[in-house]
Amino acid sequence: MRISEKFSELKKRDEGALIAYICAGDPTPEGTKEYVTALVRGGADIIELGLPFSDPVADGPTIQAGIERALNGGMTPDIYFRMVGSLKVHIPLVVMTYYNLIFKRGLEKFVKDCASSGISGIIVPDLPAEESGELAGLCEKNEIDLIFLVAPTTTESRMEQILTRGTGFIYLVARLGVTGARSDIAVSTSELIRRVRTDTPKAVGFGISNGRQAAEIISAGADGVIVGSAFVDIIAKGKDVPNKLEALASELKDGIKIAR
Amino acid sequence: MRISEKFSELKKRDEGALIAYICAGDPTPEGTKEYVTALVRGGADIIELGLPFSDPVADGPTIQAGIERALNGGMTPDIYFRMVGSLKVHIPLVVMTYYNLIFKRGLEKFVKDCASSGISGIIVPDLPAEESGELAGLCEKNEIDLIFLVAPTTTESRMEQILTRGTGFIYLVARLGVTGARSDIAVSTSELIRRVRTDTPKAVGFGISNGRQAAEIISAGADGVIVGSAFVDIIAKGKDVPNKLEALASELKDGIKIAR
Amino acid sequence: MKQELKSTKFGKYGGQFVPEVLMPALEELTGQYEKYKEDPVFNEELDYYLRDFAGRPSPLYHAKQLSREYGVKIYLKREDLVHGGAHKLNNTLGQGLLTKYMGKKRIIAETGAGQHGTACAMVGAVFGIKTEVYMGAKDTVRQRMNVYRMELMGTKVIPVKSGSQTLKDAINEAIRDWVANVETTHYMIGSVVGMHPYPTMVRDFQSVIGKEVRTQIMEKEGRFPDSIVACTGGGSNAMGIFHPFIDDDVDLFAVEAGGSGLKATDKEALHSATLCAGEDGVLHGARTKVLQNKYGQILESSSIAAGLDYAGVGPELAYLADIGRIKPRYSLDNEALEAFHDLCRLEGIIPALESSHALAYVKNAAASGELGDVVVINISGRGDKDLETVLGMNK
Amino acid sequence: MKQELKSTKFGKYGGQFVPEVLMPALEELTGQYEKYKEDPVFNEELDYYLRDFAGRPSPLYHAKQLSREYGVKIYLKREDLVHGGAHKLNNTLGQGLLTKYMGKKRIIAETGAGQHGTACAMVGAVFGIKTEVYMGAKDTVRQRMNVYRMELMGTKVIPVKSGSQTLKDAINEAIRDWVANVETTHYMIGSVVGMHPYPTMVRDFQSVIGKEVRTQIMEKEGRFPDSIVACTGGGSNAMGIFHPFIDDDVDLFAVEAGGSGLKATDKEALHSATLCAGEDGVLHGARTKVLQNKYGQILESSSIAAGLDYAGVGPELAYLADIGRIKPRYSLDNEALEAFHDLCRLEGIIPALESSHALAYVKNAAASGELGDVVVINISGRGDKDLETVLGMNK
Ligand SMILES: Cc1ncc(COP(=O)(O)O)c(C=O)c1O
Ligand SMILES: Cc1ncc(COP(=O)(O)O)c(C=O)c1O
Repeated sequence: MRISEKFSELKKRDEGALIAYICAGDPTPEGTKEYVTALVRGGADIIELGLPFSDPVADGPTIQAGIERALNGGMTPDIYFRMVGSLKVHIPLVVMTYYNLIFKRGLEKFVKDCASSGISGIIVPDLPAEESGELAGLCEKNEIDLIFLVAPTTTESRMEQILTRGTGFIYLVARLGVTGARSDIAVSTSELIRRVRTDTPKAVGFGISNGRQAAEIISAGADGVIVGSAFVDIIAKGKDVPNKLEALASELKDGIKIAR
Repeated sequence: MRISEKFSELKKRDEGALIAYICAGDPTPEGTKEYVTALVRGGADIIELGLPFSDPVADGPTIQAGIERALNGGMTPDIYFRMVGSLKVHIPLVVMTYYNLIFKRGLEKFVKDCASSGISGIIVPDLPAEESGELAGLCEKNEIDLIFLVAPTTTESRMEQILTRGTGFIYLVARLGVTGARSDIAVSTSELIRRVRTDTPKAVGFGISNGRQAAEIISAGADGVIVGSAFVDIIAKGKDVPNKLEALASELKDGIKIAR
Repeated sequence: MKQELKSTKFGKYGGQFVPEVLMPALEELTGQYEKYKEDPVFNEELDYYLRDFAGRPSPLYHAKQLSREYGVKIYLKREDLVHGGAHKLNNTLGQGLLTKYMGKKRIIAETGAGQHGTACAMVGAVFGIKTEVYMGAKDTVRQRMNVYRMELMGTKVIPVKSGSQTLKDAINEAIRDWVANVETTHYMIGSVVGMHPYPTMVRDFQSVIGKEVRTQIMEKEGRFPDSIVACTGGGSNAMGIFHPFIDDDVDLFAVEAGGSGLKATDKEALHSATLCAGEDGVLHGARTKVLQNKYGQILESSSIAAGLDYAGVGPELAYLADIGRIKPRYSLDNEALEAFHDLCRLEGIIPALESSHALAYVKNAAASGELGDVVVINISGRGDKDLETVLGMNK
Repeated sequence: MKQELKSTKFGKYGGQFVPEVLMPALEELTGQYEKYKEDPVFNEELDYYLRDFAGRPSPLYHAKQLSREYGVKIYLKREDLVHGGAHKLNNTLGQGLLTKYMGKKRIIAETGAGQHGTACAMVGAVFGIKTEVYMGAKDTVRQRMNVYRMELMGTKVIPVKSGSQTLKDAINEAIRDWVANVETTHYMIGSVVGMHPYPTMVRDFQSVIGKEVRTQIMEKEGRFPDSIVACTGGGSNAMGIFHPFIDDDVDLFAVEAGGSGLKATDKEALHSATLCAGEDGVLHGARTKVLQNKYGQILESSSIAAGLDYAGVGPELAYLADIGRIKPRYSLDNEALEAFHDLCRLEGIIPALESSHALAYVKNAAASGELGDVVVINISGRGDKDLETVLGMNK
């Protein structure tokens, strides 16, 4: 399913999207399948599946630890695509990874592997618009969305450039800093939502961990919320993981629904 | 007794002099009295009594250790002169010490203390002729000999200067190096004895430890031999000291006598 | 715009592979750097600090005994005499002054062995700018004295407990900090690595080395050297001495750390010879040669010289190697150690183990004639920091 | 002859109180030194090594932050940047070259903390002369890294087990060695102490410091400083910077190590402030001020700075103090330690604990006006060697 279809569907229901991130292979490839199912049950509309990279500079300690567990569990790009291909879910899946893994696999092969394994979009936190030309072209050809991030620091001229290139949704970085759950929502977030003038759906991430925050984000005008560290935290604790993932997803989705 | 008298006396008997060194107060002031007596019994003609200085640069390890024992035993210049004054010996006594102790006491006071305690001569290994003017004057006034050293390295012009100043005897340093017993006699020794052309008696020191060596030195033309480390070594060992001092003195004196 | 974008690269290498949050800061930094680079007041102040604070110019010393032993005429560029004991200060003085001119209130940096961190601390102290340095937790233990040096100068050292707890992880963590504090903070990268404009800027600040050599060798030899040899970790001392000669007929040798040989497993390389044995990749914001496995995971590198122990290398060096302008070489741990002893014994100069790699290469290559008759070796730093290591190896 | 004899003294201080065996060698050394001192070839070679090997001139650095903190305009003479990390090499290069010109085959030296020994080792290596260094057995343990540095450069370090097993005993032992090997060996004294011609010769070799300051301060201030402040152990860095100003209207402060206060027992002084608290005596070949008890036994001195920890002082300083040309002062251990931290924090320069005594005195005295408006402090060495000590004190 393409991301735009998902957002159209939600729009019809006047509902925001819950985009859930977990790291593939954390702690094992088998576990991931189970967790994805749980997130879907809880109401996730899109799932970002991290493909772990050894040096994740855009991630905070929680997700770093998840990535380390996944690498120690043996996750590789080959296993990743096989596993994704075997998933039976009917919502869009997005791969989140760092550019070197794409580069090393070969841009074309990587995009084709995405397409054939059923991935709808690609997020590369260390690939700014300037460096994205070739990958963007390949994504277009293979009908895969290349999702860009915008940050509070993004200037107007860069914003324009990014909004022209980005497809699927625009990933709004709620605050300066790396990924990781926090308890408050920055004022800058609403301002950023206002500044991103586009028809492409806007999803806000970095630091969201509960239903109340999710509701605030949607009320501020976002089309979706992205939650990662809060889920990875549950996996890290390792107790009753599927149920807890499902429960958190429900809570977040409820918050999102209330907001409209 | 003045040193010159002693040498005249020996000359009459066609006999070389045995000059024995020990460090005063090693290991106690009382011990020294006993050891002096033993040396006299063994045949010492002159006794050099070291007044211990904290930094004895001209001495080797054996005598350094003796000096350290003496200082730890509480020896001071005051005690030294009291002890020397109380000695009942009828041979010349010579003080051997470093210049700072003389300087600190005051040159005049030091020389007078020597005179009144019965000391006949002064040896200062770190006082070359150039620096000795004031002390030499005081010694002359107080009828005390100031004994100078000459070494294999001493040049002809320095030799002249030293021979003019030195009284009592001339201390010939048998070899380059510090005090300390050695088993062989350097060739340079005989050469040095030849080079020192003077009527003042010549005594050779540094490295003599047995009768055979003593005999060689006298045969080579010296008027006396100076032995220190070999005696200090006996004191260091601490067993049956007076007898052993006496025995070594006899052996040395015998060697000296045979040589003529 | 096209023009500017283009200049972020050296051929296909370089670029700005960083989170969007940082892009405006890089734009600002590039702009400010380009402005002050030409500013006479800035340059005068920088020259002043290089001279009076850092002690430049550093001598170019004709090492007679070493020349005789190695069989080629050797000049040593004495960066070991620069304040702090290495070339690192040339760069941090430049960036520190830039930080001051840009009005940023805080400096962050990464450090491996602590040499760059110490150079940052010096600059933080002298310019009165709050300085925090990320350092792998393992390195903080191994290089305790450098931690203490930084702290004495008022710098906060932050141990990094993630990953392999070494330089790579310290860089990751510094980038994370910068992402969070980019508006107030300058990130002071310690070599010609990372995203544009760092490789260019650090090279320019380090070029004072090569500029001095140009004058000095003309005075001494009346001509340029046949070759210049420099050890290469990130590549800043190498680019610093190479760059001013780039258009001249001088052979340039970049000597990497061969560790215990150019082998690697799926996770670790036994060396740090990125130009010699790495493959194209993207690390720490730049496309360059990288030590990586077949999937693109970055390997843990290894070297007896902490300052060379890095899985990447400056993108300009990757480019210059590709076009044949520089010659990538390597020396093994034990070869470097031997050359270290040679210089101590023959010239009374204790070189850094990093610099000893350059010496070792000259020792090996002199006979082949490859180096010509007159060679300049960059002694990038002094070896006092390495005594414990060498003492350990000799036991 | 009279004339020559006279010149062995500074007023009543100095002279040659040594065993007769050494007198001819001292005569020879004096003659050779006087000859080569004026020899253009010798001087050119010395200048060459000072520049290309040692890294001279060392900068004169205006320490702005420290000036603000201490309330007086401060320039730092940066001997910490000299090869080896201290002013010591100025002297050993001079004497090393003289050894070469005299054709002696072996160098011996004493060392306390190991700084002078290291400087000897450097010179032994670069001139290819066999070098052996006496060092108190206690010091070889305390300063293990300096022992290792010397050994790396091919110097044999001989631990001295007699007496207090520290510097004083190392000197005694070196003199003993010289007495035994005077024909082939040059004894390289590390400060302006000992018998003539050493105090004069070492002063002359160290005068390069003050000569540079004359030029540098004229460039920067257009006039001479009001005062110059230098730490004083034996006094070589002090005489080196003072001597070229001796006829000028510049106040000269010799700052000694006050330890934990100017007290002493019959065996030990709690300090090393020989000019401030010593009495006339004869030590190591010269009449000078000495720390001694009432009988003339030399005391064990003490200081946080190993390089100042000596019971004697150069005879010329004793003379200059007597005639009022230099002002003897002292700083306590804890004052020096505080000043050490000041310079690290404010200027990014880690000074030797020795040099920190000079800093501490300026900190104390600036307010009194005694130092005038512009003061030059001799930073005689860098403090990397002292990190363990400071780390220990701060615990
Ligand atoms: C003395 C020395 N040389 C070389 C290097 C390597 O860095 P680069 O390759 O950037 O010169 C370092 C890094 O710390 C260093 O300390
Ligand atoms: C850095 C430093 N400063 C000063 C001194 C004291 O020596 P002097 O008084 O001869 O300069 C030493 C001696 O080792 C030293 O290492």
